[in-house]
Amino acid sequence: MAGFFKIAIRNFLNSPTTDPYPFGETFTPENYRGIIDYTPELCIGCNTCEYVCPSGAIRVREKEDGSGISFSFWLNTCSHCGNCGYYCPTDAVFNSNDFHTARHQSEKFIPTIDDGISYVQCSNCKQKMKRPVEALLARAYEEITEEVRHQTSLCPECRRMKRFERM
Amino acid sequence: MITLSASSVFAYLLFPGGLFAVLFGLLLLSMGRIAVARFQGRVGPPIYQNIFDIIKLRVKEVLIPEDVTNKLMFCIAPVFGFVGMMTAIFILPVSGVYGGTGASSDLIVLIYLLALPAVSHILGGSASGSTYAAISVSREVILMFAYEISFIIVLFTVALAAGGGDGAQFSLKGIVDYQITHGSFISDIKMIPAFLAFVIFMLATLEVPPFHIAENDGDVMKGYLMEYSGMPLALFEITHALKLLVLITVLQVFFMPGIAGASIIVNLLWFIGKSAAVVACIAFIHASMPSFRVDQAFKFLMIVPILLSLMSLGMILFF
Amino acid sequence: MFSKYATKSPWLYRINTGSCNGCDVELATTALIPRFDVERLGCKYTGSPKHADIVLVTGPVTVRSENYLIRMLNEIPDPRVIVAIGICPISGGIYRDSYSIRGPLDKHVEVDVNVSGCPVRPQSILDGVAQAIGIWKDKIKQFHEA
Amino acid sequence: MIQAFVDSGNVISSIILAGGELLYFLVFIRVIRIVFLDKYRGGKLEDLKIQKLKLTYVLLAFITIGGFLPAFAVQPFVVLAGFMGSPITDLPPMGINWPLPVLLLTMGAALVYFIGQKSNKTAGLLSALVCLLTMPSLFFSSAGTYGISFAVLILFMGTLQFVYSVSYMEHSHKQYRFYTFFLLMIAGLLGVSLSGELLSMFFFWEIMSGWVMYLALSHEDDAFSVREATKYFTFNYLGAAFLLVAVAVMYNETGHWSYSDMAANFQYTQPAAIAILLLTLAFLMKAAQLPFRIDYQMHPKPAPTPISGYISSTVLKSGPFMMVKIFFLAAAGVTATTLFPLELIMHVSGWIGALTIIIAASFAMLTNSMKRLLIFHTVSQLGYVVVGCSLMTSMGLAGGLLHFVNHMFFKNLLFLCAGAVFISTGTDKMDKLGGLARKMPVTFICFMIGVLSIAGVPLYSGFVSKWLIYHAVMDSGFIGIAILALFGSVLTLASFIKFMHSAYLGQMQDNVKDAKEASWYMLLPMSVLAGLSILLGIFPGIALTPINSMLAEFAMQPMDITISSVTHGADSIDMLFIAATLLLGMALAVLVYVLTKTKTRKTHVFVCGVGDLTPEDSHVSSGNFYEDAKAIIKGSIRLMKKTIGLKGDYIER
Repeated sequence: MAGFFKIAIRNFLNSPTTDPYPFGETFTPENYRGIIDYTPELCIGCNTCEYVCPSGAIRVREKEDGSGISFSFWLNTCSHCGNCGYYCPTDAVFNSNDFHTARHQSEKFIPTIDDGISYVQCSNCKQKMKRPVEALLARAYEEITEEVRHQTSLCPECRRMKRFERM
Repeated sequence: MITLSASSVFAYLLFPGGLFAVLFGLLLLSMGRIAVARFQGRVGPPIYQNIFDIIKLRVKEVLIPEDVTNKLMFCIAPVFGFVGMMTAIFILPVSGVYGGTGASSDLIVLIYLLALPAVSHILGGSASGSTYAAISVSREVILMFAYEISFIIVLFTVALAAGGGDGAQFSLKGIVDYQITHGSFISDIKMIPAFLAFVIFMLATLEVPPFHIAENDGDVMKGYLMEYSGMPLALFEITHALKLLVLITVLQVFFMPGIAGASIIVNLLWFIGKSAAVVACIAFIHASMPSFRVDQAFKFLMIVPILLSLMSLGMILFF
Repeated sequence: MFSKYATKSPWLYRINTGSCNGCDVELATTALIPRFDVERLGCKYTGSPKHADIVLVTGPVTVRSENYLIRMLNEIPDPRVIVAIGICPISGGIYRDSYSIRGPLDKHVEVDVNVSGCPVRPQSILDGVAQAIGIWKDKIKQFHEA
Repeated sequence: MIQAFVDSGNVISSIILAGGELLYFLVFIRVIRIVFLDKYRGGKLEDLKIQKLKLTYVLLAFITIGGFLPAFAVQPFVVLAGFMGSPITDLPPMGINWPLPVLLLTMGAALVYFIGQKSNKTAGLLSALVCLLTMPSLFFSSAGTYGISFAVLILFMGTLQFVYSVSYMEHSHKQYRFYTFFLLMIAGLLGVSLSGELLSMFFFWEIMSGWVMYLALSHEDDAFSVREATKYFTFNYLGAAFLLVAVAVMYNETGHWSYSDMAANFQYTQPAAIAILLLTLAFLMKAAQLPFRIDYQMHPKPAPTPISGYISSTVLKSGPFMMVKIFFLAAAGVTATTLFPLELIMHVSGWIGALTIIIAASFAMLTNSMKRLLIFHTVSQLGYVVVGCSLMTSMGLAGGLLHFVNHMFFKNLLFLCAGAVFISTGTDKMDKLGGLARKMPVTFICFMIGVLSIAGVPLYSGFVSKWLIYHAVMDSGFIGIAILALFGSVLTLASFIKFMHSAYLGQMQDNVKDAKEASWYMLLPMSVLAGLSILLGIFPGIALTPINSMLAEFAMQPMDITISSVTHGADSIDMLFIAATLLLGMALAVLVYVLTKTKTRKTHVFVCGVGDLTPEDSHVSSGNFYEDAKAIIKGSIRLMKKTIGLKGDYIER
């Protein structure tokens, strides 16, 4: 019991260690997995994030008018596991530090992120295709030559045809 | 016949009686909560917290358990405790501020009035028909059975000591005047064990953690208050606050009724200061002590406070 | 009379409908450890549903706990706020399509605030409670007009 | 014969003679029990013709005449002895004078016996009428205010008891027999309170606690009640034997029967002290102090409730009633030198009273049967009366007598409530009851008033008398008795809470489902007694003014009281003032309730949402109340039994 008395007196003497959160800022560790963030420019629409998400919070679908791919994220079922951030090849999806997840009931069914990427026209056969992403190119080639740049503007079939002709 | 003079009605309803006592009791309770929080290193609620608890309960809906055996008893139970405590405050003299009613401000009346809150808990708990309440009623009565002995012995010790050797002095006013002239009992070595026994009794009656058994959140959750909500619960909270104030006043009447100055204001501040000190000590024990189980508390209460009070009774009688 | 001050003492009550106790541990820390003291807002954990004002529900309402939940929900006095803590009560979380849960909480009672996260961060619980106090204020007003 | 032995100076042989008489009685009661009272299992029996019984009737007449008019019966022998040469010189005048009310009651009893055979209602109401009518005849009797006020109470309680038993005895058989014996018992009690001489007091004492009570107690005629009634009857007979010897010695010492001349020439000799001791012992035994074998010392459990309620509240009071009379009779002739034995006897009886309070109340914590719990509480409350009366100070006596009166009301109230519960549910076990308050609200309210007044809560009658007793005990400096007495009230409250919760509140059990409220006949006496308990709580002056005149009669300094307050030296108490503050507080609380206009709603009892609990397993019954307190009490009983050589634990007899 004597131990408790010492602790109680020590607590009493130095000021309380309560974190003033609602009335002041609080400390958040930097790799805290809060609500996920999505940068469309980096996204290549590869669906890995939807595939790895255990609770199905992310949904990547073809836009109705076929003009691109829609990425929608529903916070209320995301378990902040960080799989999406980990498996995304181009880090388009990553976990931010934002922990403010309290929402009113009326906002329950509004998707937290409702974004998407649009298709790009192939310069050769004018067909819609996903546009290449710089990050991916950087990873594939040491240095990006004019040649590589030109190929990125072709759709996969045209690129295959061009490669075939070159052989 | 009864002398319902204006001063006694004023004393009952406003100054040391109703409004002042309820507000001061609630402030003392929330001060206790703040002190406990500070001992645990957290900030604790604002000072007016318990007052707003009462106001919030006024707004709530009142729920009556449907298989309550006696709806009338269920609603009347809180009133017993409240009434007992209001009368107790009315008859208790505050040294230098309020002289007590003189006519029936008597030790034996005090014993039975102090038992009324426990009776109201018991009636409320068993009338509500809930099993948890019944178990906590049985615990409450076992505790009452145990701590009442030491309270009685302490009471008789004080009565005898205040009697100054020729029989016992039962009127509270007499005890206060005796101590003012002969020096308060807290300074008298013979009365220290009785003081300790009385403090243990206070902790046990107020259900402060070493004896937080009848309403223990661990197993019986809210105990006898389980089925109460809304205004009856507010009455119970007010009774608890009044009981804290009554016990502190009784402690001061018995052991330290010293007067600080001549004017009422100075004495009142001195009274408030002493009460705050007592609440701080109670909070200190609250913050640093776990609760007993029922049988441990029963064994403890049957041995330690009784021996302490018998010791000081013996010392008073034979020296 | 003073009903506008009534919101200064919200009493919290925890209902665990089969949760993995992750959120319950977070609920415990918001009240008991000195760091996130919920008592600053005037809150206090109560032992009985009859004293509850803000009800914190965790867990995906498993089959076994469903009718217990229904009985307990009607034992809570009226101007009350239901807060769903963690993703399980809001949408069933990672157990969403499992055979053993009876759907999100708002199939059984109309929920007011959803605090998602698995587990919920204590600060977001404090957020949820602050929001709930706001909702509770107009509920008290409606309750007294009616 | 005992008188002769005492005359010749050796008291010991008179005690042996009384012992022999007791043994004879034991044998004879066994014969009566087997022949008359046990169930007859043989073939058909038909009664003898009236002519054959002529001789027995003549003998019967002669015996009864000898009993009623002893002087007339002894006369021929005196003449005969004269012839035989050893004239009997100073025969003690054996005349017994019958106070008028007692005569009226016995005639009333005979009346009820004959007329009452038609139906239970007529018998019950008739006997109630008889009690009521004898009340005015009290004013002609010569006994002092002490005797008359006790007599008024006896008759008042008797009428209430009979009105109650009209509907209680509805189901039982041959009620007229029960009413007759009950009336005869009341007549005996009346004789004890009104008689002026010791001998006629002893004569009525024998009637009161003799055969009449035995036959009334074993009214149910089943083996259990007959066996219990025999136990109680033998215990009473033992008490009466002590009394017989003491009465003989007292006559020998003072040469007179009547109290006044006895007090006049009462010298303190060694046998006189023994006589006072025996008298106190007999009266304490009648009041069942130190309840070690409660089934012997107190009226039996299976007896019908009206009579057990009446015995607990009124007949047992004859013990302390006579004890006070004898104390003051002896105190009148006391001198400084001889004060010590009387002081010692009173101090010891004070301690016996205090110990009884604790022992009886702790036994009450253990039992599970309603009636036995009430019996234990009767004994413990009588302990208060004994403590109060044995202090010999004016305040002590006032406190004791006020508790004497208060206890009469609230104890009878509690017994009547227990009887009402017994009739409507059929079981006396508290474990099987539960949630009665919903079906029998009025009985519950009366019961609550009884509980609060027995526990001594300020607004009710128990408080004032306890306050007086505590002050008196503290003034004469017996700290130990005061602590035990005050702690006794906590024990009483604890055991009554167990009774209240397991029988009336808590979950509704299914054997209580069809219980219906007690009939109008039962509720009237209950509510009258409840009203009286509250009235005496707020205005104790009503009972204290006659007590003051009694104090004056005993040459004590009366208390200065008003209708509602008692002042004693420095401290005083004003019950109306306390009642006013309490009611003001209640009004305040009700006002607070009324101000909040919120909706109310009915919900389930909170058992963590579980829906399928049956009432049995969710009701905390009296068996599982206070395990720890019961453990300590059982432990101390085991210890006490071990010290006196017995083994075993508390046996619920």
